[in-house]
Amino acid sequence: MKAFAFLATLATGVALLYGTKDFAAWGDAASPASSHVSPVYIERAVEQTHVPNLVTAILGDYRGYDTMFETVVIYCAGLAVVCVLRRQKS
Amino acid sequence: MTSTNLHMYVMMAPLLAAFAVNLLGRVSRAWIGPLSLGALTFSTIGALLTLLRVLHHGAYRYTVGNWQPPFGIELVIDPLSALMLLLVSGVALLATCSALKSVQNELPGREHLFFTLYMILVAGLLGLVLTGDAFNLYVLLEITSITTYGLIAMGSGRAALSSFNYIIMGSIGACFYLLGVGYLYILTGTLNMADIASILPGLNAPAAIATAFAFLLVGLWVKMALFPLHIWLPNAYSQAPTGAGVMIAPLMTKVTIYLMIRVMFSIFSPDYTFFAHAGVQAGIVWAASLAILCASGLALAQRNLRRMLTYILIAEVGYMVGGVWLANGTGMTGAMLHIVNDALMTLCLFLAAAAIIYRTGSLEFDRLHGLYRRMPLTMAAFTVGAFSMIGIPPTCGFFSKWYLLLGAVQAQHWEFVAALLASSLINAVLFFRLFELAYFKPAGEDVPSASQPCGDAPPLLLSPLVLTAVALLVVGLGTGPLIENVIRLALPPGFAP
Amino acid sequence: MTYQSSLLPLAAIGISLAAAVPIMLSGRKPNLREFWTLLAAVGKFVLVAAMLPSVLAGHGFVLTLAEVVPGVPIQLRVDAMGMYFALVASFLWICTSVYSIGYMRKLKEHDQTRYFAAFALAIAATIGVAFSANLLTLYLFYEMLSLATYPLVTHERNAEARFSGRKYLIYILGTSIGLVLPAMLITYALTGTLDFTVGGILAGQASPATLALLLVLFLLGFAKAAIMPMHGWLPAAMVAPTPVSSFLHGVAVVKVGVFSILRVIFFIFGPALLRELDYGTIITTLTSITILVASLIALTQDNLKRRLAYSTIGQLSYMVLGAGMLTAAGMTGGLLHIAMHAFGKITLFFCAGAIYVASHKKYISEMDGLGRRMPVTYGAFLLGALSIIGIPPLGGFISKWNLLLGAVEADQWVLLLVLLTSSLLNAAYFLPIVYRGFFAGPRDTGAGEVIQEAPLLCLIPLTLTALASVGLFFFPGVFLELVHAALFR
Amino acid sequence: MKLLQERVKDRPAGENLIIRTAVRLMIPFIQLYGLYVIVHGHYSPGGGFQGGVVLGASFILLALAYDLRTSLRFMSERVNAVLGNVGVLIYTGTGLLCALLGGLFLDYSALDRILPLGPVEWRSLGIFVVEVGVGIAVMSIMTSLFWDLGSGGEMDEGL
Amino acid sequence: MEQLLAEIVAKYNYWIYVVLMMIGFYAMIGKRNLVKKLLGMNIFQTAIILFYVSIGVKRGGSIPIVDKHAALSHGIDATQVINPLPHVLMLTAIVVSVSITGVALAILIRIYRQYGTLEEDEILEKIGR
Amino acid sequence: MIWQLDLLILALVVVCAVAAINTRDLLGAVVIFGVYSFLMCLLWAEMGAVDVAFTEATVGAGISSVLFIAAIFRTTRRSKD
Repeated sequence: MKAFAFLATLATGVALLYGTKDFAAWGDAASPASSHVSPVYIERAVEQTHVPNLVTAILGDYRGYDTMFETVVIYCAGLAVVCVLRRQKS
Repeated sequence: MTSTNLHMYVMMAPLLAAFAVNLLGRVSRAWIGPLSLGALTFSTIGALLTLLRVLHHGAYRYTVGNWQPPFGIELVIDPLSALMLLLVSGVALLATCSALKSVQNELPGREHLFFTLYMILVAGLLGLVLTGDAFNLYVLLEITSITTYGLIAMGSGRAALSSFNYIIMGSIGACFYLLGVGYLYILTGTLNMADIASILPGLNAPAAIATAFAFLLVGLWVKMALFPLHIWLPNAYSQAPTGAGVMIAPLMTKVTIYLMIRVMFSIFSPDYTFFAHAGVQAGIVWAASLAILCASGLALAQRNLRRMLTYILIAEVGYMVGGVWLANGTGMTGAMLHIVNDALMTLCLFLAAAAIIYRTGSLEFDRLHGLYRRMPLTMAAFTVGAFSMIGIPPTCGFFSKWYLLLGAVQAQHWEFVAALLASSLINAVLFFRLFELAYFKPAGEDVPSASQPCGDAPPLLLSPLVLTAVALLVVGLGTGPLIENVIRLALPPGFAP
Repeated sequence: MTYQSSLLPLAAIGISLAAAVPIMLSGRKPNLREFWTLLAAVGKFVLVAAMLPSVLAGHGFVLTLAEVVPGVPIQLRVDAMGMYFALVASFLWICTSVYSIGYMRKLKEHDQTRYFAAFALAIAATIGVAFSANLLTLYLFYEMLSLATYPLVTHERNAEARFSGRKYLIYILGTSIGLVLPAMLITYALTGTLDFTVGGILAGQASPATLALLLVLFLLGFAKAAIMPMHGWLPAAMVAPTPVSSFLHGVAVVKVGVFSILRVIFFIFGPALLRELDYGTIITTLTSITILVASLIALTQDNLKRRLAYSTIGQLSYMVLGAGMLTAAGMTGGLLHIAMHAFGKITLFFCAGAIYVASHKKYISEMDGLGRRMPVTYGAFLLGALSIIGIPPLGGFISKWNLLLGAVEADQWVLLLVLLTSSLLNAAYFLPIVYRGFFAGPRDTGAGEVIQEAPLLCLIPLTLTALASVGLFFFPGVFLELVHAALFR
Repeated sequence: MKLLQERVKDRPAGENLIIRTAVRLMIPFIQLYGLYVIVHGHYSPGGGFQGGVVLGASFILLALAYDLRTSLRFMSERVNAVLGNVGVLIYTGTGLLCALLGGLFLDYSALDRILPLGPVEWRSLGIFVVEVGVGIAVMSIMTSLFWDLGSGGEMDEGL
Repeated sequence: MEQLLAEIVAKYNYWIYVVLMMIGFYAMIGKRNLVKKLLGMNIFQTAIILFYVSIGVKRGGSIPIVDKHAALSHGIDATQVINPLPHVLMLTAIVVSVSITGVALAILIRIYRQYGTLEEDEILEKIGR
Repeated sequence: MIWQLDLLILALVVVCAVAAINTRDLLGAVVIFGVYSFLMCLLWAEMGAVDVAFTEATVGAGISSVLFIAAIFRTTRRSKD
């Protein structure tokens, strides 16, 4: 079992490293990740939402749908714990 | 209420109902039923209208928060997702009728908790179906997972342990998916599926794209329990409370397969998926064939109805994965059709199991004696479901199997043909063994007949069951229009059936 | 033949399907239940017969139920061949219904409601097979028939019945899913249609090897036709009550198998294609072996119903053999034998049932002298047996004569030999039964046990069918006309 | 004297006046900080989630230093559950309100129809509202998580 | 060789994240103690977060909180501000992670109540008994 | 960005991760995991992800650890591997 786990881990790690081969250099401001969508957020967010904390602006508005579900996730967690642990009142 | 937001209301109704159930349900149990059924009825009707609208006016895209994609989160309402929307809400509605009764029986005093999680799960599934954003998909996947963990853990016996194993496996799957999304993001800088799809072909990064593809798929495979990655499923689904199993079993794997289709065709192109890596496509069909055979074989070894059904479920996952990966229009049509059919078949069988367990308290094979005499209607519906699983016309199971087989024949994947036929035969053996048990052995040989309640399950358990059985036939006979009007439009371009 | 859209075929199928519901609901009132059964039987025959003149005049009926696969709808179509089969089946259902009522009542069988309901479903499926317009629809009704007969086979609910039921399912479902379904798929993948088309659809669509494979798959896949080695289920299924054996395993189920094979040979492959490839040999070889082996086995059986079962296996292969000769007379004979054998064999089974009802005897060795006490039954038995052996003036002669002609026409002397030998064998396993019944001295029958004729409700049908066997020799007109229309128009 | 001894005995081990007092003093500040984090999420790191966690931590701290019952006195279980629902409902309700007012889901600028402040201002305000919702929900859930895990679901005594 | 070294140095964050991921993954599937599995899961998830955060980094960029007035009056140079999108995603991921941890811990408590141990092999032994 | 500090923290993080999953005392493991989270949070803060760092500090090092400890108090500290 341990050997299998080790092999699986190794395979996953190698696969992930293999994938990094094509990445842009670390911290490169011209990398695709930083040059496609995010500059628009940085440049327009304040103007569009009047929120200088860009993370909050994106979290609350641009990707507010995600955040709504994030809240639901944690709500579910609280509920699930109650479900799992509380014994029924006799 | 404008029709632009219709699908949002469809998704929000169960979510809001969940909060209402939590708030009001703790005051009085009487609120739970009307609230959840009402919300789901609303969703079903809404989904139907959405589907009609999509069929009339074509697919459309919707941006949450009115931010132009790729900046906001985009929802895609195309024929397939509208169909899935209807399927999920409809199945949930039927399953809820049954769950209301069985939860009352199994988890007295905790119904409001159960149904809150339950309704959020429905909302999560509906959300998954709609989303067109790779990361949003992850969040919703986690919502469905976390509610499922909770629901399963509410069961008795080994439920807690099964749920924990599910958490570990489910997290691995979700993390792999997230890694895949990360790789795509670093390459393209966007999370919108359509946007990624438009950028990917122009990139020169084969290694990273392949890695992303692999991780996305493996992540989803873990979630959908494709054969070697299935170990968490049988325990989890068979230990869950009956009410939870009735809904989770038909929908979870099916929606995940829908997501796989989304990832394969909305993020990547069919060209990339099928033809970029020599041998991968054929290898996956082989793996799916093997999965079908192994899972069917394992089903033979089970002595409990619900466990047997879970293994059949795993085999069916192999059907659909293999069907999609046949790389031709017919196979894909079959897979998409099978998503619908399998959801209904599984629902039918699990509903029947719920009705049986409600009456007899057990699903071990040696407790099923004489059921045909005791619960004729339940068993009649169960029989229809079983015939569909075996693939006997005119139940819908036959027609999707037909397309899958035809696709395999066209693609010359004889191993898949053989696996499908073998699994049909094994299903026949499995179910006729059950029929024999329930038909021949008179009841009350080993149990005193006084403690054997007679008659069919109460109407709340029975009516959805009968309805589903009828739906199996109706969908079966309506296969032609379904394919012609909906599924044909959902195929990627260039893949006519 | 021209086709007009009509609800009649659906009504003909649906009437017994619908009858199953009131039958099940009136389980507590036997008279009412059996009234429904008879009503449906007569109604069905009337409906089928109502279509007859039009079909004879060359105007068929068609009805599309659902579009499921492109090019292959679930469609009903009444043509001459289907009409012919439906006519035989629906007429014999009336006889069987009457007979069943007598039989079941006399024996005070359990679960009669389920019995009659399943019977109604089975006959609906049989007529469905007859009226199918394409292979997919045929497959649908074929499977429906398999499943509807399962509760009938296992009616006794004892260990033997359960075992037989399993065997039945394994053979029938196993072959239909494992062999027919892939064959059908390959056909569809090759041609894009499954429609029964005069002259076949496969010509020029595939390599000879593929076609040979398909042919074998179809021949063995329709295991209801009991071509060896797929015959094992038929003797096993004889544990069912005798009316079931007589009607379903003497007529409906097995002939559905044969009918399906003939449909495939005539309308999927097409005689011309088979003739061109000389694949008739495949069919004739398989069936010849079956005929001889089954006849030999039948000789050794002491259980009357099992002997009849093996006889049936042999006779079924006659029909396929006739088609496999691919000559006009051969095909006519094969097709005609469906009706002739049906009337003969159902008489024999009715008699076997009547003997069982009257004396509770199953084994031939116990039946010495019974004929003198049950002259009507034994007389009918003799007629049925003679018809199947093929002696004029009985219906069986006509079909057998045509088969012999066909063999001569095809220049297949071996087949001629097979046919003649098997006729001798037929005589060898049937006539001793009659002989024992009339001439063997009765062993010491206890004074208290007085064996009489079976109840009237049993006797009437068997007399009727026996007389019909005779009548068919003199008036084969309708059937002949239908067969000719099916084959040559 | 005897009374005093009993009191000492009754007191579970590990409890300490200093800790209790310190906690008691700290809690208002922690809560204030939590509120600040929520409210000031527009301008500095933080927001509903982080603030909610900090607020929740204050109750956890209370339960750690005293016991579960004490923290239950500050915030009863029922109120907590209601708060959790209310928090999520604020978020979803805002989103739904936007849709009902004729905009798209979660499009805060549609709220302009209630009170014309201008779409951009409404966006800013909308973000604030949902952050408050998140904060309330997270606070409630975090507290409830600790209560349940700490007491094994019994809700009678903490760690 | 030099190029490889340069490659490694340029991407050392990715290397570390892969190593962390492997540690976590190994713990999840290789360890038999259920709490260890859970710790592994958390490590796995932090590794992913590290990966995402690394995506957003820009050399010499400032944190994604900008001056409102400056932004409104003369805009912002996007290359000077760290990409905020991965941060947003990771906030969500952290929440998900803690939620799952909470649920898993609750289930652990129930497992312990049921079997009296948290070792997988011991539990399986007890079930088999 | 100071790359030496960066490397140091990264090394420490790995050490902590290894230690966390190899400590036989679960409470110890959880405490080490807390340290790991805190180091992670430093790392992120240093990468400019202030919000993530803040969250990780409150959640990963704070609430998560507390929850773990609560659960361990309710169950057992013992671990075989």
